[in-house]
Amino acid sequence: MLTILLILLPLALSLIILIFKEEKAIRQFALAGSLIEFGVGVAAFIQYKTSCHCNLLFTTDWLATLGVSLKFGMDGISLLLVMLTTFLLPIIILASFNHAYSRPSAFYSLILLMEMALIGVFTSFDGLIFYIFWELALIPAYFICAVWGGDDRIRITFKFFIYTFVGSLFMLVALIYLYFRTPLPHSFDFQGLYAVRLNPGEQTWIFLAFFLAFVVKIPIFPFHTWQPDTYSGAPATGSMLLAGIMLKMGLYGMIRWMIPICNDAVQEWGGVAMILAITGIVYASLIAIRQNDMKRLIAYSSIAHVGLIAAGLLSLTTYAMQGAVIQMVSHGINIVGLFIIIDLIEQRTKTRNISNLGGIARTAPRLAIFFMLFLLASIALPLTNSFVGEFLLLLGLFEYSAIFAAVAGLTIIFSAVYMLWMYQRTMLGKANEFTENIHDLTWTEMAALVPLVVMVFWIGMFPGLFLNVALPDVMQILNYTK
Amino acid sequence: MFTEYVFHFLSIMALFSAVMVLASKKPIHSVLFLTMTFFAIAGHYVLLNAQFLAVVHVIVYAGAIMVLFLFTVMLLNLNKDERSLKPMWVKIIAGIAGGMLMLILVGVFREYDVQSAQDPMTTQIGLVKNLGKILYHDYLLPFEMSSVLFLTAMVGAVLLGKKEQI
Amino acid sequence: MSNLATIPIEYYLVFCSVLFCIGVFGVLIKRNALVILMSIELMINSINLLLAAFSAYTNDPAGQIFVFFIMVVAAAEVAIGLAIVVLIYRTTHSIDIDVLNKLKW
Amino acid sequence: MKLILILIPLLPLLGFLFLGLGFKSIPKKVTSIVGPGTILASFILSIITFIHLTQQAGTQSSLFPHSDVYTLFSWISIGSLDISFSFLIDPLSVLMLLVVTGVGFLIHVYSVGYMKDDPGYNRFFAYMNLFVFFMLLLVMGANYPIMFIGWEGVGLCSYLLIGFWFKNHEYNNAANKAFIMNRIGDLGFLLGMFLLFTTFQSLNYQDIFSQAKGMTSGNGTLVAITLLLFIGAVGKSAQIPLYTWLPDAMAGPTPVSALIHAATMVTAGVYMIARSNILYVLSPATMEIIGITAITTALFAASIAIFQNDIKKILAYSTISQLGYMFAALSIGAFTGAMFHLTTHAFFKALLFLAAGSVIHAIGGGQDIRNMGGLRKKLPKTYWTFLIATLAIAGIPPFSGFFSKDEILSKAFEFNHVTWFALAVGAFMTAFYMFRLFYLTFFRAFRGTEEEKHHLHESPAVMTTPLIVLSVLAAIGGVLNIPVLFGGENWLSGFLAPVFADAMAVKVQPAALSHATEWLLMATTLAGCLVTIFWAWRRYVKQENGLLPDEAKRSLLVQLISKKYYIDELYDFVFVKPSLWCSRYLHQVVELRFIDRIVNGVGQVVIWTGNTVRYVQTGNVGFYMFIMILGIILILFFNILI
Repeated sequence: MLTILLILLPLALSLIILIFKEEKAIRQFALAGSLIEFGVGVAAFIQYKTSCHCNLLFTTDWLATLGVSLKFGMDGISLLLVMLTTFLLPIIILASFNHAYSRPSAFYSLILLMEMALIGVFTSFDGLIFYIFWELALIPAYFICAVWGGDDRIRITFKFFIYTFVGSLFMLVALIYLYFRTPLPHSFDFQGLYAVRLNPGEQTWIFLAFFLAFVVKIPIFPFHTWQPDTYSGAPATGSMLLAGIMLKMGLYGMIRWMIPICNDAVQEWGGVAMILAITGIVYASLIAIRQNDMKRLIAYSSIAHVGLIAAGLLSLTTYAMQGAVIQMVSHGINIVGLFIIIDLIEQRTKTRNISNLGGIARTAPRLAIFFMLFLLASIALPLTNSFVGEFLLLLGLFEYSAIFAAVAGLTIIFSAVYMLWMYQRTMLGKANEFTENIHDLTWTEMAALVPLVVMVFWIGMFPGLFLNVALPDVMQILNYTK
Repeated sequence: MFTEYVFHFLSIMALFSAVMVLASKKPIHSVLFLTMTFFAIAGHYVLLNAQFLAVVHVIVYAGAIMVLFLFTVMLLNLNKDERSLKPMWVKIIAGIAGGMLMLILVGVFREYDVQSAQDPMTTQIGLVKNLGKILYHDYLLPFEMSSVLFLTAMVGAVLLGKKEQI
Repeated sequence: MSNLATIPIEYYLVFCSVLFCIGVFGVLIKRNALVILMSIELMINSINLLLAAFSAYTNDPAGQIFVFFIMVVAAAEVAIGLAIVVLIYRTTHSIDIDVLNKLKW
Repeated sequence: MKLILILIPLLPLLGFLFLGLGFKSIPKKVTSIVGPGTILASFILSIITFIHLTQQAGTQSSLFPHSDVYTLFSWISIGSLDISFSFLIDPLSVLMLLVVTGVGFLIHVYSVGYMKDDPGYNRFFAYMNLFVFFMLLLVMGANYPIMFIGWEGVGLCSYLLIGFWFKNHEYNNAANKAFIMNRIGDLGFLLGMFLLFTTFQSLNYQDIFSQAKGMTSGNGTLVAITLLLFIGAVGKSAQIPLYTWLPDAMAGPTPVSALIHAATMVTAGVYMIARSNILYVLSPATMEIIGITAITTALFAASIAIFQNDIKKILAYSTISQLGYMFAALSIGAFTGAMFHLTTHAFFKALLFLAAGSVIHAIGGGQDIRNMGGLRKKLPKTYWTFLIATLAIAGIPPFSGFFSKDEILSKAFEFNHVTWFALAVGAFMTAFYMFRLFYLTFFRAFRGTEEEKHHLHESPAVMTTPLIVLSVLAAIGGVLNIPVLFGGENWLSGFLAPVFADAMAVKVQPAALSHATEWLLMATTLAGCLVTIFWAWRRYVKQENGLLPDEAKRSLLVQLISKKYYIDELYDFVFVKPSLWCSRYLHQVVELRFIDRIVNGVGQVVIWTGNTVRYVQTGNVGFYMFIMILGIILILFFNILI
């Protein structure tokens, strides 16, 4: 029941919010609504942990003749991602308060709609429903970026939309193909789709179709070129939603659909895919070193990070899978933190260019401290959340191939290089005309950042809670590959 | 044997008037020939013992639709000669296309082997009583919907025909 | 009536095909929008007849019901179609389809 | 006991949180108490731990004698991977605890005076406390991941403290360099850990070492593991080729250099190898590589130190060189010797840095020894403490450095005469450059500006007291491990013996040297050192014109050395520039001109197709219908065919 509530609540909120006229009321309503949603998420988490482990299943027939049912539920992996979504949404909304977005009711309505779609993606246990939510999530993202974005937003957003959309069509084809391979009566239920036995040739094609859909969304080299443009073109809130949560859709799809369904093909072609992912890590990290736009730099760093997650997933080892799950959460938290920081800098100085900045640590020390904390988290310093994830990912990769792990491990060097470079050029040194008179963080801004920092260290120091939630399901997914 | 003669007569009449619809220069002649075709087809319906359809056909086509055509032709004074027909090569291509289509249709239908379970002359399904039962029972919703369709069409036609700009 | 008197269904097939093709031919060669509409009516009628024939031969009333519905739709279509023709004529003073080619690329 | 152990690292952490979160609102007085206070408390607790351990000695019957593991909580636990947050208390870690907290405390006290006028006073102590916390984790951890937490954590603190004066981008560059070079090493460490885990299915010291004991010497996996871990040590302990960050790291405040870049953090690599002694003993190939690297580093850094003019840079190169000694000791299996030298080095090098800091403080910021001189009179306490430290590092008896260095040298002689010779030469060089520094700083007339001269003053008591305490330690530190030769009982060796017992059992022990040989060796090195000291005296105190040699007259070799062998430039040319170029190339050419162009190309093809095909829409209804009919014909036609 909680699962369906999690989906319906944001939908209802996103409709109700349209009746408000006053900007302040809209914001408060959006924030309150997302907090309630987070409360529901916590309740689901507690219920899952304490009582049932029953996947919080909700099933009802929809298109019965087609074998499509509204089947929603949460296993540990979904639960973590749902928690991430509900946790980040209030923060993202809070962080957007500084912006005077035009047509606020539409804006916040879209954000809440997006939350609904994302939760739908993470909780649907039915192939077709999954696909529907997958595409549904794209629509608010498109409008948020295209209406409230920066320069050249239409072209960029269009590219983003078409690119990811084309990718997901392949997934639809794969799902339909699988559907017709299920025993009569056909069904889109994930158990049914898992049970389909495909011959190697079919598996390869299905794998390719899924891979293409997910790889564009994740994104993995060389399908990533929409991402830096989109991040830099999107409004701050949009970047946070995209990078923090939407990227996880692709990774989640890999775990939920690609690996269990085409397990043989994953084993056969995983190596090639991992080479792509690992090439992407090095490639994106190298490019990030010379970026001048902070958002672009973060975008490239994100490509490197998710590349590592994807490589870990494809290695099909328990550690890497666990690491991937935890790292998905961590990456969401860290990148949202970084984007908030960048947004705050941009609001204060009206520029995002590293070359224009400097000396902020002097004028706004709290901002600098928070920046440093998120930076440390994103370069995977031990005791921060990313370390747990990257440690497990690299360990898993190492079990798969020592060479892969060594090359992928270069990310810990490169990330230090570009992150510290960015920090140095923006925060340290002498203040200039852009940064001389900026003010430090306000309480509202702190309120958005502190929970993130708490999570950074909570996951970093006591990851047990999060690891245990996902462990049984990770093992189960891996069982399909044996 | 009698029915066969009737069939042939009606068929030839329908085909002839159909050709004449196209052959006439004036639209008004076309309309009249078309009416003839419709009557021939109504005869066919009777032949198939589909009396209800026959009646409806005459009322709808010959009565309503043809009147509409006539009104249009006359009110707008469209009854002029076609100033220039399409060029010859278009006609030839159209003839080839139409001929090919016919050939293929016939070819397709040749494969079809109907197991005639019922003598078409004696079947009772075409009677008003039987059709009415089915129409008001199994097809009640579509039937009612069709009235909505008519309403829509009516509104649409009126709106389109209005002189003032909408 | 005896079975000998029964008209084979193939007769209807051929007849309707020919009638349909005449309609098609008319659509192709005519430039007058009104006559084209008439040709379309011809095609619809040939199909109606075929449906009714199959319905009678297989003793399935659904075919005749569909004919009925097709007539409904055809009546609506003609009403709208002619209204459009009238409108076009009023604005362009022509119903020659070769002239009405503004809606392109 | 567990509570005490938790408190040891926790107190500095709390100190950090208090100072860090309190930010600028905490008055300086409170900071001056809290900052050093937490470390003092940790030091006292460490002493308690030490006493506890010595009392327990002999009563233990566990697999790992003289040690206790205290588990706090499970950190990462998946399947067979079970990393718990646990502390290992054995002689080795207790020794390190004492060094870290003891020296750390003194340096904190010193900083109270040194950083007095700095606007970032609280920040400084917050970072220092954090550093101590991580350093304590590093030495106390009972498994490699916990050590790695400390390992990376101290790297972070080092970064923060080197770039402490963040307005200057040169300092920031130095900080970045330090962090990144450390990260290169850390990657090696990380991979080493993975290999350890895949080999032993555990990352706990006890599990690994007890399993490793049974493995054969020269096992390929072990060699790989030890090499990877050694890469980590190379990064952290500034050995060739990852040493260039350490001289640059002198950009930080001097207490930082003393604590992090001399006494504690940079010795982490030594500690790590000493901790993993059994693995290393079983990998002779690695040991050889370590030996070669270490001796090269020792000589190389010493040679650079001779021609440096920045007081802190000289000490930095000296640190690199001394670390080379420690690694050399490790490579020949003299783990106790390495730890002994680590301890004494912590004393005298911290002292040297602090004294140098006092000098810099007195002059008012200048660090160039060419502009110093004659400070003996003005700064008597600094002078005397500096002298003791210099004597200690030069290996003059009875100061601590003599004993530790002598132990390494005699072990080296047992091992291999060439090694001994190289290390002895290194010792001579050390004596030379240290006395060069000493003479130039304290003797003859002051060469700085008048303003600086006017500024000269002895440092306040809060700074000199730690100097004096450290000088006492540097002087008598040798008592820890007085060799049998002098009637001592090798206390430290005995204390640490349980830790290295397995390694010693495995290692083939060369025949012990006779006392006569030992005397001879000692005499040789001592004589050599004295000669070089005398030479330095002749050159820098007596000889009038030899003081500041003309740059142009220098020979090519000397120029090469004085430019630090152009290693920085080489790295810049070989690594930095290409990677920047690569970054640019990938972005400008591969990304924008190739990949993105393909992606956009697909879109353009679609647009072009649409543009072309739309002309089919002629607007001629007849044509449309014709096409439609044609389509129907085709469909039906194919339907028949198929």
